[in-house]
Amino acid sequence: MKLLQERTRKQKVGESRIIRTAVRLLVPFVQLFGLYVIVHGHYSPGGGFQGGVILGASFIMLSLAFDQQTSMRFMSERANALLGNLGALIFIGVAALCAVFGGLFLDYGALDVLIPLGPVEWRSFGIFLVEVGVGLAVMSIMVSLFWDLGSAGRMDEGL
Amino acid sequence: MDMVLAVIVAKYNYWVYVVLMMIGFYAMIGKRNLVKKLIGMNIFQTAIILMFVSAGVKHGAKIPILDKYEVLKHGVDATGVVNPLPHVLMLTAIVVAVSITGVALAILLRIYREYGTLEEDEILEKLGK
Amino acid sequence: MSASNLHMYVMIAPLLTAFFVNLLGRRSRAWLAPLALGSLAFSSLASLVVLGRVVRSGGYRYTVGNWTPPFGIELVVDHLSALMLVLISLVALAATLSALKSAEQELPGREHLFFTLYLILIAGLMGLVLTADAFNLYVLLEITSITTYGLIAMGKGRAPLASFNYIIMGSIGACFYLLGVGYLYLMTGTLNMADIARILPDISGGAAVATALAFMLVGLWVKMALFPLHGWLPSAYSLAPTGAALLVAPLMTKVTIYLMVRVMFSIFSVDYLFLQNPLVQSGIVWAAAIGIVCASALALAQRNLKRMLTYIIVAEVGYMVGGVWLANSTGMTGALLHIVNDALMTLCLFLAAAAIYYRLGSLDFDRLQGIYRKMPVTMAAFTVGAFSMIGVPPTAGFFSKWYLILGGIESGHWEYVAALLFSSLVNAVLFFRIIEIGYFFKSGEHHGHELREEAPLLMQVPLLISAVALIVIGLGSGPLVDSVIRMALPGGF
Amino acid sequence: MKALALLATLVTGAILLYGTMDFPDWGDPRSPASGALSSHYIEKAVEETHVPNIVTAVLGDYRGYDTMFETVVIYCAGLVVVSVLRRKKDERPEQGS
Repeated sequence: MKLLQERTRKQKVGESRIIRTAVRLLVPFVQLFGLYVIVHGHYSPGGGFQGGVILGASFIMLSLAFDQQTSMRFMSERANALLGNLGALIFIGVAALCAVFGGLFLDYGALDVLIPLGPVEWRSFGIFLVEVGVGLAVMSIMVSLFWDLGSAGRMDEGL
Repeated sequence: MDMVLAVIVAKYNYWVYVVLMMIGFYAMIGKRNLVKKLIGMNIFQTAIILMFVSAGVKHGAKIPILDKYEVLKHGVDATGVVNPLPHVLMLTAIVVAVSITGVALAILLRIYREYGTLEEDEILEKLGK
Repeated sequence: MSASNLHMYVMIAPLLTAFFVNLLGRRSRAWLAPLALGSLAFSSLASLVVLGRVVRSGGYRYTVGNWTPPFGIELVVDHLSALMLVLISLVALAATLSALKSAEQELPGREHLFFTLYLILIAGLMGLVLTADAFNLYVLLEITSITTYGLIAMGKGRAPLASFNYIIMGSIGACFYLLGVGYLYLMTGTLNMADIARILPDISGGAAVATALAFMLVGLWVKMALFPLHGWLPSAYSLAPTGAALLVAPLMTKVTIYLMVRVMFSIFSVDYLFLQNPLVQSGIVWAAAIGIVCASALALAQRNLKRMLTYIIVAEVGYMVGGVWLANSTGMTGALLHIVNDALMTLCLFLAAAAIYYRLGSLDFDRLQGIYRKMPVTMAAFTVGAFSMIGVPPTAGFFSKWYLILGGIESGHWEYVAALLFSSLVNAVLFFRIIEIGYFFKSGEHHGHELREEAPLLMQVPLLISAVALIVIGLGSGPLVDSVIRMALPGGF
Repeated sequence: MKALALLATLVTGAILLYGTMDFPDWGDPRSPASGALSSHYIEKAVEETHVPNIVTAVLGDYRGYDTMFETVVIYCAGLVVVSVLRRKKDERPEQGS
């Protein structure tokens, strides 16, 4: 937050003061809501994709209201790429682990040998793990799509 | 007359989607502007998504999110809950559509960088020179 | 590790490796070769074991996530899909060997991205071959398409434009397929192919089912570039980076033909497809025959080796579609055998083209003068591939063409037989023209071209292996047909 | 060209409309799409996975294989955009941009 204020004062980046202030206030709540949508997908509408998109939208808002460099300060490109890979790896890793631990592919019940929760409870937990992976991957890719398309591949100030 | 009306009421939504699809399809094959083609693709995909989702509708049914303990104790009547499968399928289709749109936009930017235009005719003209 | 998961490991190995290629290859390109080749070598070995097991004890079905079939997604490992699995992993291995070199030359700095997409494409093709679920097939089709769009767009010059055309056409194909699945889902309420096939005979509603079949088929035809729908293929494949064309050209269309066979015979019955509408059946054979003739004629007009090869691919698609729709077991055998042979022939020719391009930087005919003296080993392998494409006996191409012609005669489709013979003749003209240019013409204005300057070893090895494989498969096509392809014929033949 | 496109569109649309004639009525709870498969999901999903949101249960578990590839699709999209579009900082902007 401090950083944003400094940067704005110094460089005069971004849109009008109203938009900048509103976005600055909104971003943490949007991110919190995104996390909520991901982890609460079992009990309410939501899940990995929806939550991931909301999380990604928070960074996109930052780069719309300020500029792309600002949003890349909060989520570096390297970290973003890492998260994208990690998300997809979580999904495929969990799926493959199920096969390695003696079940069929994607049979979360087979992970019972790791932590005995009971096969049905493991199915619920497996879905949760997978959704988190999906959420990470979707967030990272959405942000990266916006950065690349918005700056036509130059990764400078963007739109 | 009643028969005709009954058919119209029962099927009109599918007809609307077919019309939407054909708008998109025409834009994909008939328009000469590359962005319009892309928009046509999106219309087409969205119409298909609508068709699938409308296949899952049941009159007077509620959303497919249940009360866990109640269901475990008493079970649930399937006719009172909307069919969840088309929603699942269309979540996948939406993500695929988004991905393809992203890829197509990136490629369009590359084309624009190269030729300075997105009109197919002008690009072909430049290539012919 | 339970053994019944083996075919899953075949598919997952390249997929998992792709992420590590992206993460580690970004740091150092030394990681690329061991990771990519290691995973594909593992896949090749494992898929051979799967094929061996299937030949010994018959095919089996596999349920992902341990749900009983209509509820979960079902995979099918039978003779045909095991054979395709072996074909994909071996072709991919050979293509990757050569692509390592050409990507180094053409895409410096972007190799890790290239090989990540490459491995995901391979995994997607393997997944396509295995699946027995109509919607899962759509998702996998989009994976293979999206990676192909990217691989093609990485090329130079007009490649992005060709890729965009491919996106539009490919999306039309995929959307049509999805529409077909939607119509079937609305009529039957299920997505599992076997389950749909079980329900279909009992429901009334011929119009919707026929529409579904038509749209699925047209969608797949667009994807496989059957003649009037082939517009995107030649520029997309010839402008793609060499490494990408190496993988995409031999496999993409063939896997789509496999999908057509899978969709036709897993969902619909032979009776429904061929006997109830004989007019449709012969109409499609006619269309395929016309497609073969037109594509061959178009190939004659090309002045660039790679472009010429792409038109030959379009003609070959006509061979296989026609062979499947001949509606007799000989034609079907020929079509299935031709999927294998054509993948290998195309691989061989594209590997040779990649090697030539690596040294010359161009594939225009007038640059090929004196090429036989310059690259004798490459051109020897190229000649084997060319002979196979023409259909000269002991090479593989002859045997599948023989089956196709016999099937055509058996069913009385003389136009198809004539188209096949015409296309073989055209192929002969095409390849002898190149041999003439390359062997007899002296390279006039280019100095020092008489020197021998072979492609690097990494490109020659897969080329020679594929050339030898063409002859071996040709000589061994009897056992191959008896032990695998006869078993792979769908029920009802 | 435009006339041909229009013709193709009309023919495709006509075939699609012809196909809809056999469709079940909209919103009919007895339609085939709401048949055995979807009833099974609704009745058994909570019991079998302990997830009350059936869409999540089907997405993550019953059809998890689809979802896995869907994640791969979007991952590929990100990669493709980077590999097609990204250029180095010092690269001089070419014509048109």
